Amino acid sequence: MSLDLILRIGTKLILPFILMFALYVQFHGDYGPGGGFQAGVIAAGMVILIAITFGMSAAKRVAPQAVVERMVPLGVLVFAGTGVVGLLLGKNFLDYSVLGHDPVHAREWGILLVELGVLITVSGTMTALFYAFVERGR
Amino acid sequence: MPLAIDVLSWVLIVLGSFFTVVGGIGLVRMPDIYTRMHAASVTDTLGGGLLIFGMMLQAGFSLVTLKLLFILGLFFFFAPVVTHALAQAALHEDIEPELAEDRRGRAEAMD
Amino acid sequence: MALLTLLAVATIAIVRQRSLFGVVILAGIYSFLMASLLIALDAVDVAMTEASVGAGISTVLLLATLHLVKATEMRPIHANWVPLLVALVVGGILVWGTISLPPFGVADTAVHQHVAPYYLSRSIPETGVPNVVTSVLADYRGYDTLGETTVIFTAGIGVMLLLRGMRRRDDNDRGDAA
Amino acid sequence: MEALETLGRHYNYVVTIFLMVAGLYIVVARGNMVKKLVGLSIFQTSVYLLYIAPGKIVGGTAPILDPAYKIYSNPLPHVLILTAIVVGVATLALGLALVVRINESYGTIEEDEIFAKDDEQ
Repeated sequence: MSLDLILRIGTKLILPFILMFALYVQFHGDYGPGGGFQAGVIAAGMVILIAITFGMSAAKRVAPQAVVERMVPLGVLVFAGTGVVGLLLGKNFLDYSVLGHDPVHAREWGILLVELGVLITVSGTMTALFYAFVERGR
Repeated sequence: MPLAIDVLSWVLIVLGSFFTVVGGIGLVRMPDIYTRMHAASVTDTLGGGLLIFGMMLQAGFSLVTLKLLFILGLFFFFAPVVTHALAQAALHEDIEPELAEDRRGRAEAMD
Repeated sequence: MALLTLLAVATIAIVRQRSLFGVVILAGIYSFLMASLLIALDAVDVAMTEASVGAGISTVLLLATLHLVKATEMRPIHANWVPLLVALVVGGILVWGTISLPPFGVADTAVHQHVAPYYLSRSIPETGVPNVVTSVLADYRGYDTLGETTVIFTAGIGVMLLLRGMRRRDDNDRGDAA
Repeated sequence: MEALETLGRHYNYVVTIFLMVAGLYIVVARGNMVKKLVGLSIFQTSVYLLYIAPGKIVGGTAPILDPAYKIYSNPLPHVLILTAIVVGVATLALGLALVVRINESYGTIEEDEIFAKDDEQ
């Protein structure tokens, strides 16, 4: 157990960086490479790293299984809901230009919202997949 | 960009590439997992470090340099951590380091 | 070009490797090679996704599966020259078919004439997003992305049903047999 | 000589087809299911290459708009492949889940042994 010390401390050190990098990739996706898909996978990678180093119980404290499984449909709902808002406000499905006063800004906001939905679904699905495979091994 | 900095950065990049190649050759040529890890660590420290320094000099003072600095810091912190984890996994699987005596014994057995 | 050759070499190694553990690690190497190749082809977003998904999550999932199943491949019983022949013939026909395709890296081919210039020129005035990939992904082709997200959702639900929901019935089956 | 030149200019297609055919060969010839899935993902990856490589323009840069650059590579294949990769890993996970279930009910993941057990019944 004591031999794990370096690995555990190292993991603890890198975790905030991974989460920060995931958020950077998510919100900087408009200006540089990145977006919801990549950020979701990186965030899921953080949970998997916790599970590998500290065990499944620690990972489930960080990302409880119920929350993760609810994230899977929630992201799709956020995505589709953004589209439906456009529909309700009298434009086409997934037309974001109604979300603000200025159509250009509104579309930027729409992109952010949609990417958020993608992030939620992808990170939730990837973590849930990992949980499902590990649980089966027990 | 002054010529001197350009030349220096390219020298660093070429040196870094050289050490990366050396690490790769070592990875293939070394006999067992511990010596192979030893060879691979050349790629981590000298190869990666020199390459990133060279690229920093190429980039000048900008956001890119800061990002490269972050990468360098993460590299120097976590390459040893990962190597340590790998070595420990190998020990956990009861893989003994191959000693010179072992090899001599094998050579004598062949004769 | 060197990267392309390395990819081919990694594939041959995957075909020849019998230990499934080795196959998984080689698949990870293959994914990283593919990611560097994609950077060389200017597809930075795709390279990032490939590096994190192909080399990260796929490898973890494959290793988790190997933990559950036997990790060495059986030697094939019957000779496999028929599939080899089929593969070679198909490959030959496909290579013959590519001769009339435009060469690599030329700007005036058909793919660059249609909608790509529209996206490249309208992205900033219409959406204010400099990364064209993001704006096309989330705005111009939002339907596509919604569909893909739904596919991921469906696959996740499917895996959860396969690996979690059925376990109770398994126990019952075993109980009945006993 | 001319044939070699054509081959050089179409080298990306040649490698793409090689990867595709190698993936096909693994899927058809190998009996192990995990290996089949790896072959399937190689096949998939070759399709990424097939899409991305024609979108590259020599001298172009990544499609992130900046006043400093004039020529950009085609962003459309990037978008299509970006989503394809993530969907690819989702389907891979589904396949692996099926492999795990098959292993639980047959005790093996080799195709020949599974057929043999089916014949017994």
